[in-house]
Amino acid sequence: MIAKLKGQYGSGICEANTYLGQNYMVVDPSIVSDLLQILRNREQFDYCVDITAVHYPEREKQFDVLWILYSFSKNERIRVKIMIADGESVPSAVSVWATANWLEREVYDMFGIRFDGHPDLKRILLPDGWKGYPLRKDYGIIQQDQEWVKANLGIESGQ
Amino acid sequence: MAPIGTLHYLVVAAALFILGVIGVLTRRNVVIILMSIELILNAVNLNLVAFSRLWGLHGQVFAIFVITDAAAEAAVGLGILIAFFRNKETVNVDEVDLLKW
Amino acid sequence: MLDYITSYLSSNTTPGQAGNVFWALVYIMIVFGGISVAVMAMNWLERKALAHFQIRLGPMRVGPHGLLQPIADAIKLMTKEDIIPAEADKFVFWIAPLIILCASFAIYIVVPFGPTHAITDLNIGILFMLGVSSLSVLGVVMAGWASNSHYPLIGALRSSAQMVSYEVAMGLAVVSAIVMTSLHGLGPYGVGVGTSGTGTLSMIGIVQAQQEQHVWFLFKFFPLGFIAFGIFAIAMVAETNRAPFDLPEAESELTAGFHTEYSGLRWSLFMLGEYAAMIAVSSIAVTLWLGGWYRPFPNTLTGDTWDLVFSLFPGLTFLALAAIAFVGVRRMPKHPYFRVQTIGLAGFGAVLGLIGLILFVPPVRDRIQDIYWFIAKVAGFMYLYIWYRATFPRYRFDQLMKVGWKVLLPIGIGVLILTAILGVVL
Amino acid sequence: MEQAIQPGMQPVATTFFFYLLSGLTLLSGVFVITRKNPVHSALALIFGLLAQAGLYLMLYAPFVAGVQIILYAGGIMVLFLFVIMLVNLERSQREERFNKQWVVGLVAAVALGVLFVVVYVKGKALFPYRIAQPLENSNTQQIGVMLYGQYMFAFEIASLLLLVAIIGAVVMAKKRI
Amino acid sequence: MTDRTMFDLKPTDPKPADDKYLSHLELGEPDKTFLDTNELVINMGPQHPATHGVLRVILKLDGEKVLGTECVIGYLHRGVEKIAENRTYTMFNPYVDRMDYVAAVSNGLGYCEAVEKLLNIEAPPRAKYIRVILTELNRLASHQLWLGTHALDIGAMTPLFYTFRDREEILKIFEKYCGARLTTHAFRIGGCQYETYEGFERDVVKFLDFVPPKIDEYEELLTTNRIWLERTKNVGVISRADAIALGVTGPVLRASGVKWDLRKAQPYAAYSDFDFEVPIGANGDTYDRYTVRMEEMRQSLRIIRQAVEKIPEGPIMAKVPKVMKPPVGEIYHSIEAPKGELGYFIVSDGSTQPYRVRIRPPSFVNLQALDIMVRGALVADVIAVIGTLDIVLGEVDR
Repeated sequence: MIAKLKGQYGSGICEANTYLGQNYMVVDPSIVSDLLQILRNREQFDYCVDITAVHYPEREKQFDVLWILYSFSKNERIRVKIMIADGESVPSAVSVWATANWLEREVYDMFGIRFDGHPDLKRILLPDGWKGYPLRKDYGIIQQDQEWVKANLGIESGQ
Repeated sequence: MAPIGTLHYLVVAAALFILGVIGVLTRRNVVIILMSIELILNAVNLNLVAFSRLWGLHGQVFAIFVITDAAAEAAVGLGILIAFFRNKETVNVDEVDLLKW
Repeated sequence: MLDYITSYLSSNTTPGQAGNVFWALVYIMIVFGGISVAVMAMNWLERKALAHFQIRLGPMRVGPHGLLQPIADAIKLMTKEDIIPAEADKFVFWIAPLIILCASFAIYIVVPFGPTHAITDLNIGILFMLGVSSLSVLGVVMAGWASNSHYPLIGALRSSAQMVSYEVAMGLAVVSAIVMTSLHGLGPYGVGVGTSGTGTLSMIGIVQAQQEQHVWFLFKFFPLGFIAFGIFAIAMVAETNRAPFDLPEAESELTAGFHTEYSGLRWSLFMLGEYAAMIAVSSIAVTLWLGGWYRPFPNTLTGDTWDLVFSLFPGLTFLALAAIAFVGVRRMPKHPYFRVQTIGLAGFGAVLGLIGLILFVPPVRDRIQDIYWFIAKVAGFMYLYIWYRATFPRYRFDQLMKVGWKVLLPIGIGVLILTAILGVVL
Repeated sequence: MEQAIQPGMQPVATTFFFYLLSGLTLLSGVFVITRKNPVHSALALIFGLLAQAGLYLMLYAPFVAGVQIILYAGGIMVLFLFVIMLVNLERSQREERFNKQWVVGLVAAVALGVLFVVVYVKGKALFPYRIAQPLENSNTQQIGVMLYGQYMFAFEIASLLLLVAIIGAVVMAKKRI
Repeated sequence: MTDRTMFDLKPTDPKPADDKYLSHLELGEPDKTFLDTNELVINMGPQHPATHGVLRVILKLDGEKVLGTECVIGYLHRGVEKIAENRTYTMFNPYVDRMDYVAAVSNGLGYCEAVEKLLNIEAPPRAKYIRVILTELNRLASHQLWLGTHALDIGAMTPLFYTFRDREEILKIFEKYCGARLTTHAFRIGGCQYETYEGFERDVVKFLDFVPPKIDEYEELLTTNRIWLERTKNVGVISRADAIALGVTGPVLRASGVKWDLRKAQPYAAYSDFDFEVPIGANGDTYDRYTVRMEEMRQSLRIIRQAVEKIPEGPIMAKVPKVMKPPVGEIYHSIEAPKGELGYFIVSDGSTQPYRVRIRPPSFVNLQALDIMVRGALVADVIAVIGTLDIVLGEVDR
């Protein structure tokens, strides 16, 4: 499968490997939209387990965005990973897997990564209007949006 | 006080009738107009029942028919009201001045 | 004056018919006070019985086995802050619980607890009862509307639609029972020598017709009476908004339905009205189908011995209750902390026993018998109510309407027609 | 009121009850036509109808009284309340409650009232003072016999009318036909 | 509500919220006439008896028909994933119990196994068996809690008390084993902290004999009850394709006819040693989810019985370094929690603290299916569907 995809995309697939028995591939952000489509339709990865991101502030391309996919027919998992810089947006997978809706909203909520083509991209766990993206490494563990807390809860601090 | 006779009931019925007429003629809200019509019908019923005390049960039978009619009238009237309200967003009778909307 | 009071006692009729205002007032007070007490007792019994259905203990803290819980509840409700929402229509909000309360209490005017133990006997008794019970819909609608809030309004619309729909089925079932009063057909359990030709709408008349025809209408034209009774038994649960038809108060959907915004005393008026209505419709069912105040087999098991046996029941019941209380006393923890409660329970048992003994006194025994049998039958229905509540899930609104209009109504019409035909043919 | 039903019994305080009930009826009639809020009007009308049922009882018409309570108070008024809740009231409450011809209406009504008075005064002889014989206990049965005997045709027509009304109301109020 | 009417007269947004992928649901055009177009917007929750916590659902209604829903979640958000980045691997272990607090043991199992995988160690067989027993007991407890609350939502009060009575026995076993009843923290990375207590097997076997008649009792109350059938059959239907697209897992997916259970598909712990069935439903309606869960309870009992019979002797803790420093790398490990696939994606940077922990909560993803399941249904069905999804807000919000 990897060979077939490599044949199709060439250098678009940067790395395809196995770690601790788990397959993953690192791909170029430009092809990921197509790739997810193909994985879903041709390779039968019909179940999108999770979408998430990891923040590496010291890297130039700060964010890893991951899709964890599963195929019922093959009983096989694969992780698709792209690296993007802060401010770049990622194509949305909502049209491929409906479940991506809330998962992408959560990634946006926590990391501030925008998804192009998402029908309703807004915060999901944190309240609307909250400033900052908590799962970025530069967001302290006890940091909070004091202004929001004051304005909406009428207290000095939520801690 | 004089013993209560038929005339007393007739006077009450007449007063009720007039109240109903005033309501129908002066109010704008269709719902209240329909209620005023109920008042009028009730006045009639009171008359009928009062007379039935003198001349047999026919009056009471008629009162029952009148109540039946009142039910039918209320159902259809309120149905029209709903249809009307749906189209015109009003329940005021003096705004129903178009044959077509 | 004294004559006026005593003259009624010799007249063998209800105070209403005797035109005796004094006794009418006394009866009204007895009945309404009794119903209020019954509602409180019912409150306790429901919580206890429901708890035991559900492997819980129920109220245990206030008084022995929570016996004083209803009183504590009443005090709590009366002293609670009375909240009227700011946007509510004050007057309607205020009057809605009173309408429900009046409607459910007014039914008792015609409920015959015995041949003379009724406030009055209207010759349109059953019609009066149907009419008055339908008035409580008004209270429900007004409560929902006056609260000026979404959930109460939806609850009110639901419950009024429900009550109006089930009234139809209820009315049909009642009519088929009324038709039976004028027919003397031979049911498998009846011997059929009663009056024929003239029926009656009077509640006392209906019970007497059952006695004259030697059959409970439940068993008349078997299974027709049974089906009609079934329709009534279902419709009356829906009519009183109880489980499984408790949609207006479906707490998981509409929080508390039409009385969501009510609190304190007003809320307790709703509850009082609801329980009073439950007891009222059960009394109607007993009157129409279960022989009213008559003891079982009044015509077959006759003779002095049987009379004596059946007249002992009231006293025996109270003695049994007293025995239960005493068993409870024995099972109370022996810790001094529970001493007051133990003594209280023992005292309660003693009172019950004393009442039981008084009920064995022949004059009392004879007078109380009718009331006893009536209440015993009603209590059966009350137990059914609790049982339903413990067993059934709740209907959805459209399903409820479907049951009312597509099942009960056609069956009711069919039963009515068949009853009439059978009555003419037989 | 219930005393009045039984034959042979002297009704208690007839006069008092008559004035009480008719006063309630008229008062609620006044409330019906003057209240701004239709729900209050409906509430007043309900009380009026119940008081009138009491009057029927005093007139030895228990069956009509029962029908009045069931049909009017329990049925028709629920319908009214339903509809009032379905249509928006806020606007109509803020608006003028009487229409422009209210003077004309009032005059016409008063004229009608005068006519009634004249008729009553002139025709007093027509309504002889006569305590009517209370009908027997079997009022309901007699009405039944009349409904199904003498007035059979009218009864059937009435049922047909109700059927038409049901269909009409459903057609009118349905969202899509 | 400012005006006193059923019908809100304000013109409403004609654009439906998000019905792009509602393949099977033809909602039809909104009506053009006046009374029909206006929607009633009702706010259900966050303080509502039937939302199982602080879930807020905004319902758009036409009368009582649901036109659309929007879930507002996050009221219970505690930033578990952020906390993980600031704790060592061992320290974070108890935190996961607080997510799905009715199935704390499963959460712990998933986390421990994921870290074990990252450390490349394996728990000893006896530990694995203990894990299986406790996890399956917990699944049973979770399902019992679900059944009680679900039935209560539909209006049947009594099952709640029956299920709590029987759940109590499970909690007693937990309490005896690890001292806690709800948030157990039963497992440690590398195995189990505690050896089974004296009489553990006896207690479990006693429970296994005790509970099957109780499950029959629940079923007696509900399975053939007409009202229950009417309330659950064809309510909240989700087709197989939609279920897969929406990523729902666990009993919700299985009720839609997908025979997929991680315990079978990718066995973890000691599940490959046991013989059990994966029950599936046919229609994907609420009733199917009910029957699937009921059957799952019985299968759990079967697994526990086998595990208790075959439990090996031996150590319960693998050799684990005092200071855990997993090699740099990423791992995704998931288990079949009572609610569905519970996944942990852990990134290690070689230090004592995880660089990133992502938790894939089953309730969160399953809750997404609420909208598609209730469109066109009635308000009462929303209650039933929220109940049947078996969500725990602690897990949805994390």
